[in-house]
Amino acid sequence: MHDLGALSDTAFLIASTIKVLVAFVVTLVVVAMWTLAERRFSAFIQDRLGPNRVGPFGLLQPAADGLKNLLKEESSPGEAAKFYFMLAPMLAIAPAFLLMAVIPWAAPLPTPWGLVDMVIADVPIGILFILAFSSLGVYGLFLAGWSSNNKYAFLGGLRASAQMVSYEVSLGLSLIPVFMLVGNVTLTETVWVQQEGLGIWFAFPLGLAFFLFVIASFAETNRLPFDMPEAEAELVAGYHSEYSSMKFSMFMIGEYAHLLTQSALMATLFFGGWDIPFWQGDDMRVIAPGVVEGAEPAWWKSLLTFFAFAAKTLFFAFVFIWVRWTLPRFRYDQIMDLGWKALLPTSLAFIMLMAASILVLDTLGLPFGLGYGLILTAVNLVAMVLFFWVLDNDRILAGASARREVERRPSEDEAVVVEEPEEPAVPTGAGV
Amino acid sequence: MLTESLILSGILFAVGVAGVLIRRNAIILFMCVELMLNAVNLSFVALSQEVGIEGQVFVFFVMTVAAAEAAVGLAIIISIFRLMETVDTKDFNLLRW
Amino acid sequence: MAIGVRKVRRPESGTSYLRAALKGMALTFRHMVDPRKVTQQYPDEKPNIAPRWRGTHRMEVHADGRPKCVACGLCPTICPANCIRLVPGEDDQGNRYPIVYEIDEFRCIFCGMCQEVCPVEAIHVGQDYEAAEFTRDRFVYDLDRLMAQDHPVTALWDPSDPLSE
Amino acid sequence: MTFYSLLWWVFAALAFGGGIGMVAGRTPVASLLSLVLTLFSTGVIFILLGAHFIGVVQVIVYAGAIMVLFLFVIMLLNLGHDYQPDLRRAGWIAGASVACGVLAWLIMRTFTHETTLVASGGGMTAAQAVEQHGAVGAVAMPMFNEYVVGFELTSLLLLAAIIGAIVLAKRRI
Repeated sequence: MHDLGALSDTAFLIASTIKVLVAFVVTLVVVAMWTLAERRFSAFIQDRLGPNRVGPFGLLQPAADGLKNLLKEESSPGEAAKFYFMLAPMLAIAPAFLLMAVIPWAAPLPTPWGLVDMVIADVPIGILFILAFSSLGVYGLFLAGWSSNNKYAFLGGLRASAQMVSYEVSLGLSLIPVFMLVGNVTLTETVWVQQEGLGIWFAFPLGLAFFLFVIASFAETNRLPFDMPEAEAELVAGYHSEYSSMKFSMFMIGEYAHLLTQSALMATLFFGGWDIPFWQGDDMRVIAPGVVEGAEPAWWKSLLTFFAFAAKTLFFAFVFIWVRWTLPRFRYDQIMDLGWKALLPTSLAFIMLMAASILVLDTLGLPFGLGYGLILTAVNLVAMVLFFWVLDNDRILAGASARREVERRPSEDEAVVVEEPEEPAVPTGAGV
Repeated sequence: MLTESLILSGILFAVGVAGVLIRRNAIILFMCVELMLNAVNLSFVALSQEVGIEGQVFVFFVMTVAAAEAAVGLAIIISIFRLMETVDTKDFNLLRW
Repeated sequence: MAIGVRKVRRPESGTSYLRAALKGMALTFRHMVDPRKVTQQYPDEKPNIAPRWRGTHRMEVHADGRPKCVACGLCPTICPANCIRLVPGEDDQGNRYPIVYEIDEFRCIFCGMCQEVCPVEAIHVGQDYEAAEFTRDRFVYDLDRLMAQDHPVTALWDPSDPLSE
Repeated sequence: MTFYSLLWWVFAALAFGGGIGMVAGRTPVASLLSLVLTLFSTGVIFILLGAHFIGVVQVIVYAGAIMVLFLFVIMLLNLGHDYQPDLRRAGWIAGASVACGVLAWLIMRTFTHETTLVASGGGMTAAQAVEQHGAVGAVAMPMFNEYVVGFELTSLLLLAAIIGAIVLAKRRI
């Protein structure tokens, strides 16, 4: 127990203002950089180099893009509902940034004026706050599609609302096992339980929930396997077909900010947040203003934990990019099937399984700690194997085309079996 | 803020009633009903400050009922629209479908 | 050469989606870390163009600076895009020379027939591709401009191998 | 006037404005967005009144789910830009306005009247319950103890609603 003194009211206000400013600016800068990262990584995946001419390694490309978008002509369709057309980009961008307010990003920082929490607002309803605001994100997309008065934009908006409502359910349900282990819904508490309470990151005892959360996050951010709302090949650009210049930019910023917050959430909820693994020196929590339980806070610990948090977040943000440039888009009915027929029942079953396991372990009187976590990990492992065994290989659920193929499957001797082609070597020296 | 909240709840309820009386679009009628439910929720929550947490439990139940009502109501509207090609209550003049 | 068609068995059912997805992810990751990239850093690093590349024209000149063109009128006749304007003239020794010789490079389709048909090897299509101007009329190359071009000319065929075998 | 009561007035004004906007909205989409504003503002007011959990659930369930369902239906029925205004005739509007004015006045008068509030069985105010069980636990405690039958019945109701909605809306089952 370390009492470092609470902040006075004035100091609290100043600290909060600084935190808000820093969080906002850092998020904006990382968002800008991540648009570049997306283009660079996608280029690398496709054996290209990507934008590398503006500044060193192309680092100033986002600035150039921003400038271009600011100076471009702003067009709006003649029959658009003007007010809503203006409102939509704002609605798209606001919830993504608001989510950053409740995510703790480092260990508490001791200052001469008292202890500063490294989270803007440690609200008592942390995760629910996140669910609430990510559920409001759909209005921006829908409104953009509707107000453009363009049939493709409209279809994009329609798809966005259907998809986000469907996947929100799984997103929320996949978090319930986390609540059950934490016994609370605040994010700081979640980090603490992963550090000390259970002593193991939730990705291990709740791996299936993490998997479902990742899938639902992709759907919520409209990233590629689930980018039905903007599917270029089908809907021009979906809900933002009619947007140009800075308004279009705001949709992009909103998308990437959403991506970052979802990555930060994955890190916080399932990978220990700012926890540095295998090191007890950073296991601390604020139990009252200025009072810390566990290890002693220090400025260098705050810095290190911040780097740990940033590394985890950026890793998941990278996974978003990686998956986007690997997997093809789902068909619309497949998305709905996956959401309602696979993710929803699985998350419900997993909640039941975890609740039952926790009840059994508590009845047996096992102390809440590492052993507890390991047993849950074993249970989770069984659940994951079962899940993939059931869902994979069309054993129980199968796509329509697979069913059709079963009906007209040729006899075995008729099948032409040729081995898969070797992976083609990287071509060199093609045209300009 | 208790009295103010209760008054706000009353005003919102009255606005909902006005909507039900004035509008003819079935979907907007539904939304007005939601607003009335919401106004009631507000007075529950305001009173739970003084009386006890049970008010908030009731709000939870009211929300569940509202969700169920919205699902069934919208399904009815969709099937009426398929038949009538309109959602204007003025045109709902048949007692059969 | 016959094109080899390789039939790949891609069963729609009984496939492990998870394994397939992971395989795809591994493939893209391998490509991402692969240092071999195909991008050419164009302005810094010029592409190798083929010897038969046909770009904007140039006019050969005599040692005394006159154009080699004898204004025979074959190139405007054969030009399929009708982009060459030639007004022939005759000096006091009876030598024909072009008074006006203009090529509209916008209309030109770079077929190279003018070069093929020229009896005195005066007009050539060149190995040039960086034709950018700020106005459209700058793309009508007049005689002085054509003579001032100094890029290498196109080898329409290899003289030692006329059938390009 | 404290900061919180200032916030209360701001969001009360927003909620009222949203309600009026909903009744007066020219297209269903405009009405719906006004209603979302109202619901969101009421959610904030719930939080200001100390009901954190209910406030957030209000935003998740009402603004995030039910209203999106409405939105989806509006778009499905394509009640878009070329929408016929559907206000009733002037007489109706006047009558309804007067009636609602009277209603609002009556309700207001009822609420401003002196009444004594009696704490319910638990004997704890909401603030005390939150203090003891946390923002979520405070609501969960009575819900899963005293009202567990009601809770189960609502789940049954939801099941019935799901089935009913499918039966009604699906052409071919």
